[in-house]
Amino acid sequence: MNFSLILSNILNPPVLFFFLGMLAIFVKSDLEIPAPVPKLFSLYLLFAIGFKGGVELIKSGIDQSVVLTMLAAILMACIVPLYTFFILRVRLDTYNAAAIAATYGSISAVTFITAGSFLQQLDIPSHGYMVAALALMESPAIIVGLILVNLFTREEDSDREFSWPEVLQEAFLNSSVFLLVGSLLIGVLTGEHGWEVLKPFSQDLFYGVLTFFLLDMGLVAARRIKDLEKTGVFLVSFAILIPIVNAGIGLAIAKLIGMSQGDALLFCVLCASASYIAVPAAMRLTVPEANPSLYVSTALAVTFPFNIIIGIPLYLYGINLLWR
Amino acid sequence: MNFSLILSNILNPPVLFFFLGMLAIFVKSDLEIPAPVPKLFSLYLLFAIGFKGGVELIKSGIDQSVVLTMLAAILMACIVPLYTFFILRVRLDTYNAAAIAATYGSISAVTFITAGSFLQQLDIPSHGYMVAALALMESPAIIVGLILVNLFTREEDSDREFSWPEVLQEAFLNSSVFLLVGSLLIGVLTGEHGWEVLKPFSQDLFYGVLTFFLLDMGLVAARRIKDLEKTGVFLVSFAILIPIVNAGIGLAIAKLIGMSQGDALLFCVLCASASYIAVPAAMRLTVPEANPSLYVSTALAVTFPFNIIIGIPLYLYGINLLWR
Amino acid sequence: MNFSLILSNILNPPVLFFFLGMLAIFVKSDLEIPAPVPKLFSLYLLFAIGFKGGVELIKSGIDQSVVLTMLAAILMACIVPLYTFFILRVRLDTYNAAAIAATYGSISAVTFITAGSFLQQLDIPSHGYMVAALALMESPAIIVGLILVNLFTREEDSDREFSWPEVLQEAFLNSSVFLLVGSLLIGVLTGEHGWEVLKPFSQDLFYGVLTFFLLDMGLVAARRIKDLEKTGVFLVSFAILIPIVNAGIGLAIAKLIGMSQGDALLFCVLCASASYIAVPAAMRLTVPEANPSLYVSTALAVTFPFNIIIGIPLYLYGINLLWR
Amino acid sequence: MHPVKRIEIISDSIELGKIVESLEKAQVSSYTVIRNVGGKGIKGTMSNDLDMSRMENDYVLAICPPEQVKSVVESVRPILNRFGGICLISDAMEIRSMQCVASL
Amino acid sequence: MHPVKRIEIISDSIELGKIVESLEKAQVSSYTVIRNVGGKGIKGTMSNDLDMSRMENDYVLAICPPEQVKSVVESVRPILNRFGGICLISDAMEIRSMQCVASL
Amino acid sequence: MHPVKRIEIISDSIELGKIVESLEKAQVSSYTVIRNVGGKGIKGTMSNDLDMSRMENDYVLAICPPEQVKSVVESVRPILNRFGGICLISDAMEIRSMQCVASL
Ligand SMILES: Nc1ncnc2c1ncn2[C@@H]1O[C@H](COP(=O)(O)O)[C@@H](O)[C@H]1O
Ligand SMILES: Nc1ncnc2c1ncn2[C@@H]1O[C@H](COP(=O)(O)O)[C@@H](O)[C@H]1O
Ligand SMILES: Nc1ncnc2c1ncn2[C@@H]1O[C@H](COP(=O)(O)O)[C@@H](O)[C@H]1O
Ligand code: NA
Ligand code: NA
Ligand code: NA
Repeated sequence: MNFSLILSNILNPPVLFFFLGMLAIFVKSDLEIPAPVPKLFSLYLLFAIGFKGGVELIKSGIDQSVVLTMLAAILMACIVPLYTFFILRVRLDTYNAAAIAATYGSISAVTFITAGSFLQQLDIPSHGYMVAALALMESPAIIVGLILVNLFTREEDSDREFSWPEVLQEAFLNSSVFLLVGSLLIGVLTGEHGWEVLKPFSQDLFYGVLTFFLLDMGLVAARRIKDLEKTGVFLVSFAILIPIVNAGIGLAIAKLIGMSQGDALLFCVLCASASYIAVPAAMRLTVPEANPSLYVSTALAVTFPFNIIIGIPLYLYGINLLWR
Repeated sequence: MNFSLILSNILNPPVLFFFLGMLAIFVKSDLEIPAPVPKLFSLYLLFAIGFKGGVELIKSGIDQSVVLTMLAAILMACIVPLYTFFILRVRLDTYNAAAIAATYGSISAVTFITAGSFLQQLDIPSHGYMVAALALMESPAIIVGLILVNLFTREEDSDREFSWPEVLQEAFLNSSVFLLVGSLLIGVLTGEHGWEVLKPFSQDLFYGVLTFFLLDMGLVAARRIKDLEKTGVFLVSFAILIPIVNAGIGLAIAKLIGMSQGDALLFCVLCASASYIAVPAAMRLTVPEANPSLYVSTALAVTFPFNIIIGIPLYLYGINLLWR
Repeated sequence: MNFSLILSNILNPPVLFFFLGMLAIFVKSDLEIPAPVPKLFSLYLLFAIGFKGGVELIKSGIDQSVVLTMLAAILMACIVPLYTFFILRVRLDTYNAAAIAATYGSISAVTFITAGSFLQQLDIPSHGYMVAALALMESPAIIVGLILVNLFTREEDSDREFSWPEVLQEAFLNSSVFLLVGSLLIGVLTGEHGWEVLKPFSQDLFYGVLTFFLLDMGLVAARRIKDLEKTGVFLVSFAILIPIVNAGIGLAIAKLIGMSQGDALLFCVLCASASYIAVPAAMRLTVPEANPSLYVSTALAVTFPFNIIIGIPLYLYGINLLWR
Repeated sequence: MHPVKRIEIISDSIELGKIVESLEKAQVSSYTVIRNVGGKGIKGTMSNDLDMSRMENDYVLAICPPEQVKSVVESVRPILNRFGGICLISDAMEIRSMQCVASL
Repeated sequence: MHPVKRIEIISDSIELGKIVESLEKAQVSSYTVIRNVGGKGIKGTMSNDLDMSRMENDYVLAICPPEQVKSVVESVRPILNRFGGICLISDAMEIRSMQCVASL
Repeated sequence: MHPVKRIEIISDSIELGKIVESLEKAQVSSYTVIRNVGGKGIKGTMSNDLDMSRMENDYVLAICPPEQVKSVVESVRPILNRFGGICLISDAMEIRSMQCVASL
C-alpha cells in the first residue's frame, strides 16, 4: 500500500535529515550549514549525477527510447509553463504568473536525486540517460515564461528592455545547466575508464552529501514557511495540486512511450518538481517586476517538501498500479 | 608502561597534526584552515558520531548498564560545576567562577572522538551508547552554572535579566547538542539499513576529517596560548589538575557500575574535558559579565591539548591498573 | 606516437574538467567554485601527497639515488631563476625580471600531481620521494630572486628595506611548504600504520578532489587570459618556451643520474612548472615594485595550461625516446 | 538625493538576533548584515579562530531617515551596554530608487 | 589628504555585473566588492539561505573624486530602479598613496 | 554620543599583519577586519580567483578619537605607499557603550 511506501521513503536518512533541518528552525536551534557549503554540495551533486549519467549513456547507447524520452522531456518543459500560466493568471498579474509558471515548468535536481536514491533503495532500476532529460528540462520554461511576459504586457509597458542574448545566456549557460551538461559530456568522453578512477569520490560519497544537503534544505525550506502567510491559500494549494497534475500527465506520457517503472518515476518527479535555483535567478534578472518571495517560497517551502516526503512514494504508487 | 602509551598516542596522525598546527603558529607560518571549513568539519564529526552511536544503540538495545551509564553521566555533569565553582571562587568573582565551572562541567566532543580513535587503534572495544552519554553531559553544566550565578549574586545585582526559556534554549537546542541528538535519533530510526548506505561517508572519511580538524585545533589552541599570561598561574594549574581529578572520580564511578575498559576511558575523558564551543557561547549570552578569554583560553589552550596528548593515555593507564 | 599520448592525457577527467572551467569563462557562464573551497582543496592535495610521500619514503629508505635526486632538485631550483633572469632582463626591468625568474624557478604542485595521476593511468611507477624533491624546489628560487634584486638595484634604490628574516620566513614557512613538509614528516613518523587509517580520506578521494580543483583552475586560468594582452608577445613566448627548455635540462639531468622513467617525468614537470601561489605571494611582499599581473598571469594562464595539456605528454614522449 | 543616516553596529554574532529585533522594534526594517567579521575590541581578538563557537562578530548597516535615529539608538544601546560592541552614526545622501515591483 | 566621495551600493548579486559595468562606464575603475552579504529590504530577507540560487546581496564601495559623483549616479540609478538595491554617497578624506609600481 | 573618526583601510591581504601592527603602534587597539574582499585598483582585479595565493584584499575599519587620526595616518601611510591600497577618514558619532565586564 501507499502508506508503507511513504513510510519507507521517510525512514531514509536523507528525508529524516530534511525533517531534522525543518525541526531546527521550528524549535529555534541555531543550527546552520555555513555559507558556501550548500553551494559546494550542490555543485558536487550536479557533477556526480552528470558524470554518472554520461558514463551510463555511452554504455547503453542512444536508441529510440532515449530519443522518445528526450522529446517527452522537452514537451513537458514547454507545456507546463503554458497551462499553469493561465491558471495563475486568474489571481495574479502577468509578471508573477509568468515567473511562477516558469518555475514549475523547470525542475529541481535535488528532488530528482532523492527520487533516484529512493529507487536504489527499493532496487528498482532506472536509466542513466534520465539525467539528460533532467538537463533538457531546466531551460525551456525560462524561455516560455519570457515569451508569455512579452505577449501579454507588450502594449501597457513599453520600456521593458531585456536582450534575448542575455536571456538565452541565463537559460542555457547558468551554472547548474552548464556543470550538469559539462559533466555529462565528460562522462560520455571518458566512459568506463574515467568512472573507475572517480568512483570513490563521485559515487561513494554521494549518499552522504545528499543527506547533508537535505539537512540544509530542511533549514532553508522551514525559514521560507513564514513567507507563505503573504502568499495566500491560492498559491499554496497551487503548489501542492499542480505537482500532482503534472506528475499525472508525466505518468500518462511515460506509459504511452513505454518507459520502465524507474524511468517513469524519475520523469514524473521532473514534471512535478519546481526550480528554486536556476529559474528564480533568471526571473530576477529578466522579470524584476515579479515578486521573488512568491515564486521562491512556493517552490521551496511547499512543493519541494511535498515531493520529497509524499510526492515521490505517491507517484511510485501510481506507477505500480498502472504498470502492473 | 605509561610512556609507551603516551608515545603510541602521540604517533597517531591526528595528534601529530595537532602538533603541526601548534608549530605553525609558533614559527609564524601563515597556514590557516579557511573560515567555514572547521565549522563544516565539526558538523560532520557530530553527525558521524551521533549517527553511528544511534545505529549501535539500537543494535545493542537498552539494558541496565546503559541506564546506569546515563545516570552516571548526568550526575558528573551536575556535580563537577558545583565543586569546581567553589574552588574557583577562592580567586575569582562569582561570574567568572560560574562560567569556568560550567565550561569544565560540560564536555569536548573532539576530545571524546580522539579518545575513541585511540581505543580503536589499540583494539579496545567500547559501546556506541557512550555517544548518548556525551550528549547528556553537554547541557546540565550550563543550567548549574546559571543557578550558581543567580544564587550568589541575587542581592547585589538586581538588574540581571535573563529569561529561563532563553537559557534552556541555549542549553538544550544549541547546534552541537541538536545535531548530535538528532543524528543519534535518526541512527536509531534507520538502523543497520541506513548505516549501510551512509558508511562510506560517515565512517571511511571520519579519521581523515578528524585529522584535518585537529590540525585546525592546533592552530586555534596555539593562538590562545598568549592569552594565558593574563590568565595567571592559578587558572593554568586548575586547567591541568581539575581534569585529572575529574577523570579520577569518573574512573571510580566507572569501576563501581562495572563499565568495560573502553567505556571507562570514554567516560573519564568526558569528565575530564571542558567545553570550548557550546558553553562559552551560552555563557557569553547569559553571563556577559564573565570574561570570555578566561573560560575559552583555559579550556582550549590548556585542558584540550593536555587531554589530547597526555590525559587520554594517562587515564587508560589508570584503567589498566584498576581493571586488571 | 606523441599525439596518442596527448590524447590519452586530454581524455582524463581532470584535464577535461580543466577545459570545462575555461569554457565556462569563455561562454560567460556564471559557474564558480565559491571562495574557500579551492583553498581547502589545495590544502587537501598538499596534505595528501605530502603524507603519501612520507609513508613511501620511510618504506623505501634513503639511498644514493634519493640523495642524487634531491641534489638535482636543489640545483635546478637555483639555476633556473638565474638564467631566466638574464633572458627576461632583455625586455623587462630588474624587479619584474627577478619576480618572473623566481616564479619559474619554483614549482606548481598541481602540475606535479596531474603528472602523477597521468603516470598512474599509464601504469608507469614512480617513487614517493619525488614529493620531497617537490618540497625542496619550492623555496630556493625566492631567495635567488631576491639576491638578484639586491645585486642589480643596490645603488639606484637605497630605500628598499626588506628584512632577510622576513624573507626566509616567507620562503620556507609559507603555508604550502609548511603543510607539505609537515605532512611528509608525519607520514615518515607514522608509516604504514598511519597510512592504513588515513587511506580512505587521503587516497580514495584524491582523484576526485584533483578533478574538482582543476575545474576551478580552468576558471582561474581563463579569467587571467585577458591580462595577456598587456603582457605582450615576449612574455607569452617565454612562458611556453622556457618550460620546454627547463624540462629538457631536467631530462638530461634525470638521464645522467639514472632516474626511472616515472621519476624523470615528475622531475621534468617540476623543472618546467612555475609557481602561482607561494612565489607570487612572497614577491608581492618583498618586491612590491614588480607587477603581479605579469608574473601571475604568465604562470597561470600560459605555462600551467601548457604543461597540463601538452607539456606532460610531450615530456613523457621525450623520456620514452631517451630511455628506450 | 536626500539625506539619510548610516547606522553601523559591530557586535558579537550571538547578539545579532537581539540587534535585528531591536532595529525592527525601532521601525527600521531594511538593513544589511556582513557576517563572520573579525576584530578586536575590549574583549580581545575575535578572529575566525573560534568560528565554530560562534564567537566572531557581525557587522550591521542600516540606512534610515534622520528622524528615526533617536529611537534606534535607544533601542540598541542597552544591548551593546550589556553584551559589548560598537554603534556608529554618520551622514550620507541616498539616491532614491523607486523600484517598480508589481506586487508590492 | 584630499576630499573624496564614498559611493556605497548594496544590491542583489545578480546585478553585480551590471553595476560594475556602469561604474566603469562612469570612469570609476577602482572599487571594492564584499560578496554574499545578507540583508533585508523591500523584497524581503536575502539571508544566505538562498546562497545557491545567487539571491544574496553584494556590497560595492567606490571612492572617487567629488566631480565624478554625478556621472556615477546617473549611470547606476537606472539599474537600481529596475532591480532594487540602495546607493549611498558620503564624504571622506583620502590619504593619497603614491605607489611605486615600476611597470605601471 | 560623541564624535569619532572612522578610518577605513583596504589593502592586499598580505599587508594585513603590517597594517594591524601599525594601528597598534598608533595606540589603536580596537578594530574590525573583513577578510577576502574583492576589488580592483591600480594593480588590477583582485577577485577571489587567486584566493589560494592570498592575493585578495582585506578591509580594516578602526574607530578612534579625532586626536588619534594623525598618528594613525603617519603610521599607515608608508605601508600603503610601498604595497598599495587605500586609506579613508570620515566622521561619525559613536554611541558610548559602557560595558560592565566584571573582570576588565
Ligand atoms: N574602536 C573600534 N573600531 C572598530 N571596531 C571596533 C572598535 N571597538 C570594537 N570594535 C568591534 O566590535 C567588536 C566587539 O567589541 P568589544 O565589545 O569592545 O569587544 C570587536 O571585536 C571589534 O570587531
Ligand atoms: N535602508 C537600508 N539599509 C541598509 N541596507 C539596505 C536598506 N535598504 C536595502 N538594503 C539592502 O539592499 C538589499 C536590496 O534591497 P531591496 O531592493 O529594497 O530589496 C537588501 O537586501 C539590503 O541588504
Ligand atoms: N578608489 C577606490 N575605491 C574603492 N576601493 C579601492 C579604490 N582604490 C583601491 N581600492 C581597493 O584597494 C585594493 C588595492 O588597490 P591598489 O593598491 O590600487 O591595487 C583594490 O583591489 C581595491 O579593492
Ligand atoms: Na516541473
Ligand atoms: Na567535563
Ligand atoms: Na620550475
